[in-house]
Amino acid sequence: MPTSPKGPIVRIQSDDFDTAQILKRATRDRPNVGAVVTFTGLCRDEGGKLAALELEHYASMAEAEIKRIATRAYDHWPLDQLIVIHRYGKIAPGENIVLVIATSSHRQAAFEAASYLMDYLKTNAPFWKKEHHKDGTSDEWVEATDKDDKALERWKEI
Amino acid sequence: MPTSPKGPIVRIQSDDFDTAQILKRATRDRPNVGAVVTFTGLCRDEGGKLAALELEHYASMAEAEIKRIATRAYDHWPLDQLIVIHRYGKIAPGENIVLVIATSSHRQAAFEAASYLMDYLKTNAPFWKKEHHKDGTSDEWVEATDKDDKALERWKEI
Amino acid sequence: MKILYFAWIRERTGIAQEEVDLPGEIKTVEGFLNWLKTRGEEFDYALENPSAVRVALDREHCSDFSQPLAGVNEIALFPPMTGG
Amino acid sequence: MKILYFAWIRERTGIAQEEVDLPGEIKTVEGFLNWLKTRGEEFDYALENPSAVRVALDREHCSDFSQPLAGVNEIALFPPMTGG
Repeated sequence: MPTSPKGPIVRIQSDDFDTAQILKRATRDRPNVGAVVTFTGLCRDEGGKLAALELEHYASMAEAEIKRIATRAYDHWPLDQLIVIHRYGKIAPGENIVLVIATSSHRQAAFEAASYLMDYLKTNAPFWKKEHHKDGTSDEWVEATDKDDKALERWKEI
Repeated sequence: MPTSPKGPIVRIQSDDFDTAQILKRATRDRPNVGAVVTFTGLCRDEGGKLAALELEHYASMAEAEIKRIATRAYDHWPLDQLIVIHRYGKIAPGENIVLVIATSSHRQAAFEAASYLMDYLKTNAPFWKKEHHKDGTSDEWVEATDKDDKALERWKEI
Repeated sequence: MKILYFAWIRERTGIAQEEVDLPGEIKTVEGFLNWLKTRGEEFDYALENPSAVRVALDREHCSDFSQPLAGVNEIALFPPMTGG
Repeated sequence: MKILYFAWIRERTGIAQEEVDLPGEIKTVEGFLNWLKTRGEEFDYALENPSAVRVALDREHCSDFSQPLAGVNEIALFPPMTGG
């Protein structure tokens, strides 16, 4: 049996990351893992209008809060690994914003944990997105949506 | 706007595949994709007891059936791409069995489509797994589980 | 009619596929399964637990065994699937 | 008390963080917010829509503004989050 990290891995960074490479590392030599779910959140170009997204964050709380959410997921589902990477700073269209990887011996556990993580990151992780436009119109803060709040209702029991 | 493939991509093959590479190709130059969910199903070693898994399949039906399921998902959720790869033949512990990639501008659509695909593949795709054991005990067909049948109940509306 | 057998149903019948002329009185999947069992003890053994037998007609799942066989070219018999 | 402002609340107050001595009569988050508004029109403007203001106490979300501030070292004010 391979050694399993004790609890989730959380990284908050300004640099872009390579999902493919992280995924490869996460599944190498872990013969007990049957299911791997990844979620990658990418910066959309909003129909070509977006020059860049700027993510402001509350650094010390972001780390604490994501660890709290990830630990709750890790304790609730039978996971082998749970990896969360969230970027801050300036992000160009097509670049990564966030990555969640959940590995488990059960596919539904991996799906649910990754989906739960994303729903909570959207509404509870202290990051704020500002859109910079190509056409020079003024920068705009992205507004939180009701849909994201509603997504949380599924997880009341956890 | 990049050209989008018309409908899902389905591949059934005996060769192993490189999830990381396929993921990279699937997200390259697609600036309207905000969410990418991948599911990778790997061959577990069953606590070191498994020598290999052998997947028998009904080739012509497997292709038709997976295309049917994938097309249903593709038509139901607002997806950009939907890729399904399923292997057959002899598979060693740690190797890939199945890969689903769903990309969308909406994270829940990507999660749900991938999860739906997996639930249907488990119960409706004509593949049968046989376990070959290291200790020489006789080979054994993997039995279908009620849990997999129950997982389908979530998708009645689709 | 082309008949295909998979997994342990194939192992029990001892054949992967065959071409058979169905007796004219066989009209439905159920009638076909009942006839098949009379063909020898290997077939009877393969089908001994009806709840473990799945049927596909021309590569589509058939969940209603009263379905008629008219127009069908290929019947496949197999246990519950374990793909994915 | 260390106070932090983020996103458009930061832009409206014009400061990212400050160290303030809270008047002794301020016991709760609600009392703190009411006092903050009186510090100038930039603060009043930043907090003009109470339903858009989120509060964290020592890096934990606070959803009940009647919560006491005793023992708290850091208050952060920000709009609804848009991470992920």
